[in-house]
Amino acid sequence: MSDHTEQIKTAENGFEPKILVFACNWCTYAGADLAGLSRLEYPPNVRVLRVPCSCRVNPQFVIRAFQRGIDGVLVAGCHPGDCHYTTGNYYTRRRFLLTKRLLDFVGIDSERFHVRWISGAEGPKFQEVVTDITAAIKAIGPNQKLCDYFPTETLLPNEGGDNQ
Amino acid sequence: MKRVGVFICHCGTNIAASVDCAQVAENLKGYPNVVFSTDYKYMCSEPGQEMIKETIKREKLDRVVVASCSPRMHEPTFRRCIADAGLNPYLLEMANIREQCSWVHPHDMERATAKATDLVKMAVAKVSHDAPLAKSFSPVTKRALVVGGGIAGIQTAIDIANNGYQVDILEKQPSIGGKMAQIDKTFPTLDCSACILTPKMVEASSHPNINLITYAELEKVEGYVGNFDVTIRRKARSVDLNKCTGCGTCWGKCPTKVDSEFELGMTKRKAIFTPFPQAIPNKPVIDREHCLKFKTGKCGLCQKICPTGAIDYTQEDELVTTRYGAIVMATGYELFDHSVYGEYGYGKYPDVITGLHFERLINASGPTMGKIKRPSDHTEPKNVVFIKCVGSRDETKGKAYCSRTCCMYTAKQATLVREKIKDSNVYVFYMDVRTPGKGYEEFYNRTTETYGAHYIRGRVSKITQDGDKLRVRGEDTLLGRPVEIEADMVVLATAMVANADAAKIAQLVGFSYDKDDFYTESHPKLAPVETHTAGVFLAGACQGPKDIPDSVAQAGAAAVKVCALLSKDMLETEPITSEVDTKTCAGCGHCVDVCPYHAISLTTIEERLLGQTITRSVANVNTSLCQGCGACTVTCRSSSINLRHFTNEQILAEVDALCQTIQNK
Amino acid sequence: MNQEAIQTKMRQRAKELLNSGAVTMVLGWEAGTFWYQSTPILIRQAEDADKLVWNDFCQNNLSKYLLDFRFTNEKIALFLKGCDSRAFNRLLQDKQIEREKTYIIGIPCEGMKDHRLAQSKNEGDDLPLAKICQSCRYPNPVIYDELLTEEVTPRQKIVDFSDVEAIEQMSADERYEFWQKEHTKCIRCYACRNVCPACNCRKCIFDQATSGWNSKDVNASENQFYAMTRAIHIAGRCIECGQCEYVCPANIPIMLMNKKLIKDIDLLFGDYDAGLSIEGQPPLGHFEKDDPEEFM
Amino acid sequence: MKYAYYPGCSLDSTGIEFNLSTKAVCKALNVELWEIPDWNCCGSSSAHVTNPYLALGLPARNMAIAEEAGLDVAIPCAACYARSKNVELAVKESDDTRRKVAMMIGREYKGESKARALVDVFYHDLGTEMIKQKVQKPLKGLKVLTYYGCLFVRPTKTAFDDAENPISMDEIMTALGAEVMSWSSKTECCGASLSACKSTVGFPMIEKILDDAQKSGADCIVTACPMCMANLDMRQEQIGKKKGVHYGLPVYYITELLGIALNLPPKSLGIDRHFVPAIDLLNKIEPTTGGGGQ
Repeated sequence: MSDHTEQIKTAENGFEPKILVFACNWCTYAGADLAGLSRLEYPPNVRVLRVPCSCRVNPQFVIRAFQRGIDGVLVAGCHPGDCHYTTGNYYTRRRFLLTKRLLDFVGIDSERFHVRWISGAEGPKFQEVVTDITAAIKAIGPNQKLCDYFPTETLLPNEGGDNQ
Repeated sequence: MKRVGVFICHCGTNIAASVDCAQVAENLKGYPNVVFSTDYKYMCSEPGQEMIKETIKREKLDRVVVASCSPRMHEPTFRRCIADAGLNPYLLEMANIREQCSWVHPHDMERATAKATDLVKMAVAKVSHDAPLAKSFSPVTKRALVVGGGIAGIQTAIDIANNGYQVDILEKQPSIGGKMAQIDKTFPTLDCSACILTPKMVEASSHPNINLITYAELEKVEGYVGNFDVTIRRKARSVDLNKCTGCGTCWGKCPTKVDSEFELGMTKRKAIFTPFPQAIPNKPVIDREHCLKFKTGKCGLCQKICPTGAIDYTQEDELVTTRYGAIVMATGYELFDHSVYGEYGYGKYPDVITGLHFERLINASGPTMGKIKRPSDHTEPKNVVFIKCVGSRDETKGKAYCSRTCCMYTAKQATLVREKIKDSNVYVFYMDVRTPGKGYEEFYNRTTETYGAHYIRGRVSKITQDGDKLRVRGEDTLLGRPVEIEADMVVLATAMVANADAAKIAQLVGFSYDKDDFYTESHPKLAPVETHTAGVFLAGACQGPKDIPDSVAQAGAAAVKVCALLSKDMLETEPITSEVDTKTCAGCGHCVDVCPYHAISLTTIEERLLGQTITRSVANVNTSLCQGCGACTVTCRSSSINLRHFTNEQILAEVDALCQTIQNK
Repeated sequence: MNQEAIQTKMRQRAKELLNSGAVTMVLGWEAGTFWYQSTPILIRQAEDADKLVWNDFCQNNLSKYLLDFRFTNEKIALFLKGCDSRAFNRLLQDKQIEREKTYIIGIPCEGMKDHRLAQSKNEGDDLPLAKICQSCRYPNPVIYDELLTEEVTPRQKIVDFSDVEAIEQMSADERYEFWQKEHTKCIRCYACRNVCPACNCRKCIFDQATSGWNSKDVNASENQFYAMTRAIHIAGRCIECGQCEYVCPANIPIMLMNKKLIKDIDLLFGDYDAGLSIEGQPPLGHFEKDDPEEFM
Repeated sequence: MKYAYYPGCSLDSTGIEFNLSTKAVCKALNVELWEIPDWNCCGSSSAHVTNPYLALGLPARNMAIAEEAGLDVAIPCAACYARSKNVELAVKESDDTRRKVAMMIGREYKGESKARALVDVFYHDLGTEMIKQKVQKPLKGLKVLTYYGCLFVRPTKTAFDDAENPISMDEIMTALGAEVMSWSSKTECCGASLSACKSTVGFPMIEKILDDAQKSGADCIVTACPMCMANLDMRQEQIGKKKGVHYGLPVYYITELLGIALNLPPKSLGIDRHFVPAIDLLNKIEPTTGGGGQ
């Protein structure tokens, strides 16, 4: 079946990056909803993955996303001090200050990975951050790094090893 | 094989206008684990939910994905819907194809549909790993704690107590009463503040369900809604409350005089003192900083002359831990420190005073027995100038917000000056006059028309001391010319700001506060007295500047929220908590320290190894404390601790599902 | 005190401890199959103590072997150099070993020789110190019950990050090419993990097939996932002992990535040397309210 | 302690005594002044009325010459100081402005050499302690009022002292042994050019300041700005006559009184060139027994 979401990855007819956003449920996800309520348009390149808190995002998820060929990743949560779980994003900040530098060190282009604090009231900021990141990644083309491997049998929802 | 049902909602035209819902449903047919995929105009409507329930039964679905609006809105609705059809409510995932898709990509049907399809695929990948979960229950302690003994705190406590629940009022000062006790008359009815406050204070002190804890501070707060373990530091009063009758011989004879904080330093109080005559409890406290006995070891006069032997210098601070079901923050406000304003003399001119200062002057039990006198030479002022918005609505040196109450109390004070001092002249410099309450506008009109206060629309640019007079120079924007007044006294309506320790207390109890340190309500319109932290409520000016009527109204609201909570015996707690796989946990304990709720502890388990029984330590999660943030899951390098409903496998599946759609790189 | 003297003292102390019953086992090194390799040995009888050696190639860190005796009540004596003692503290901090079940004999270390270079030389030729030993800042054991000799002066005061900076100077693509080339050599034998004192999980996610983190396929992408994940896991825990590089059959510069994270942790959160003391939390286990802010 | 020196047009004409006293005092305090060769007018208010870039270009040229010599610029006059400080901040804040100004004046001014008001140099760089040691004839018995005017203290971006209650001149005068009286017109505007072009507005402003000064019981006024000097000293008789009052309040430049305290002859400081006679008041200073500051 022709997969409707097929992206023909050639720069000529306009490469459209696919960007994964890890959004914390209490702030950034609410901010994204607010952007929707206020009808603030932004390019349809981002896909939001909701997590309870930005401290739930394991740097290994980010490496996994690049491994599977994503073009850009954004981890976004509440501003330090406003975390619904009081101290969650302080750990996020420490972990991703290091992860960002490690990804740089390994050669992932710095435009492809971002971490931002976006509160539940900052709908316009969500729009602005997403638009800027999409433009920056669109300029540097699809991600070729870390992702030259596609498992034939993935651990997807079919019979893969899902443990209850 | 999982049997996932996918339901794409049109939401009328909200989604269908820019996402081809039928096409999305079509795209999901044949997708791994999807056995049923359809779209419908209003999934959340009665017929919509009915259709889901029938499909679950007919197709024997074991998991459901609804692609519609934000889960923050309708996740509970659809959880209840599938529960009605016999499915565990947690075998549901939602794809947000409205707020985060159709509404923000209105002009690109093709790519919005492609995005919607991706989002639904991610949801299917996640739901395939969902496990059935059951809500757990934790007991509710039927006792509330009200932090702050001002009018808001007192009213909240009375309303809770009248519902039959035990309430403790925790007050930092030696007596309850708060700022309202310092005020003379209250707008708009001009009835005297003490007359309406003291009865409430007495009611609070004599109410069987209310327990006053004064001269005490919050030390530590642990636990969660229904079970807050609060440690209070009862500072040593050096007076035994049971023995003391409040007869006053001690503070009558005490030799040491200290500036009275209650009277803003305008009169003295003794080292052993009650803040004001109508104080409740009307029992003194020894100010150990100034008391000679504590400073030099001499004196000890009060102990000698106390008829009931209530004085006890050896008293120590006492830490008391009690369990509460709910906490109401009613810690009130402070006044903005106007000494940052060079224009008004940096706070050095003695006759430039604040509104609260003025309240003490006109108060019958105040330092001047109600006579308005100039602090510099104690003469009666003729020309009195009021300046509004000092620190409010001023982003450069003060606060950006409007403090709501200054217009009304300045009008009241202007009226009182005109009333108390014959042929006095009153000038009020203002930007706007805001009278938003019942009877407020009429009160303001009476101030200008009946009492003849001169309202000058303009800012004061400078006050200079000119001999014993104050030269107030400003501008009258309506006349378009500068104005200069020789004033005897200037009263500044300074902004209401959060207490200096407001942020510290918020962090102690564990709820958020805004950039001005006012406490953040859960929702400004729909949940003004709740906070994001379950079980913690707000009342009064600590949530933002407000006057007495609004504070009392909020107090009532907070009280009802508390009673709703305490009326339950058991509290349902969200089952999205962490769980430990003891097979792989090495007991390193690093997860214990990252948990904000101290929900994880190391316990020992027994195990057969190489023919012997050994004991080893592993992590253990207290599911009633765990709030499901997930910090521990990343700290654990062996992934031995996982978060139900947001497991590592689920998030990896979502990432893989999304990246699967760009496989043909 | 030269190596000979230390060796005799080692043997003598081992005998005394075993004979007195103070310990039931002694962990040390014995002569290896090649002159440039000494292999760890576990002796229970006093007479086996004569097998103990102390030479330029006693590089293996003995504290990690204690993990095999975690649930026994063996009382073990072991010889610890400066780096080994930091490894010991690491295992203590992770609650994987119990201090009372051990007796530590500290050996201030003059530095081991470069065993790779030795392979192309004959015994007795002079050899430079191993790269990792040249930049050693803690030759003297930080935890011990007794010391065999007097302390030695550290060879370096500060960590030399020039090799890390060399990579940082490269462009993104050059860096990617560099690591791509290195990680295609990896055969995922996990020797680096097995020898590392910071890696002490009961069951490593790379051994749990069902954890879904990583498949068993050996290719550049999965190897890089393994390398980067392990680097993050031991961030703030690596004691720069260089054992990972020492045992890597493919000569992959694993320490480069670890030192990069050490450099950034020192830069971002203040200097931190893992394994010096067991108080407090490693850098990623706690936070400061005023940590550097780059994500506003 | 070496500074480029920018006297400005007033100090070559109406404010000659400010120039004389500044040079004399700086020599006595061994502060080396290197007068900017071929300095041009700073443009004052006429430039920024006509064209904003002209107002930046004129002072930029002087500052650029000083920058090439690697020196900060000591500027006595308040207007010149304000104009120069403005261009210093403008070129530092925006590269575009820096390029435009450089194109106009044909040389680069990066904003590295700073514009410093003379009083700011005395107060912050020299410091009242050092000045106090150098005093040989303390001004004991002299009651002075310090008058800052506006451009030294406003706008806050270019000011070097507090806008509402500046204290630098007060503390220097106290160091010189004078008694600084308090009054409310420290930072009131003297009306600047209004006293010439719109005297109905200008004169009352001066009158208010002089009345306030008289009421404070002081002997004289100290200022550091030639424009304020012109309005308070030159117009004093004229305004007094209109009101039928004789103020008789000598107005000194701070450098003049500093010179007197350093025992320099009044004529060398230019004190004989005032409109309101200012020499006789100096006899009021009580002779000191020993030499040197207390």
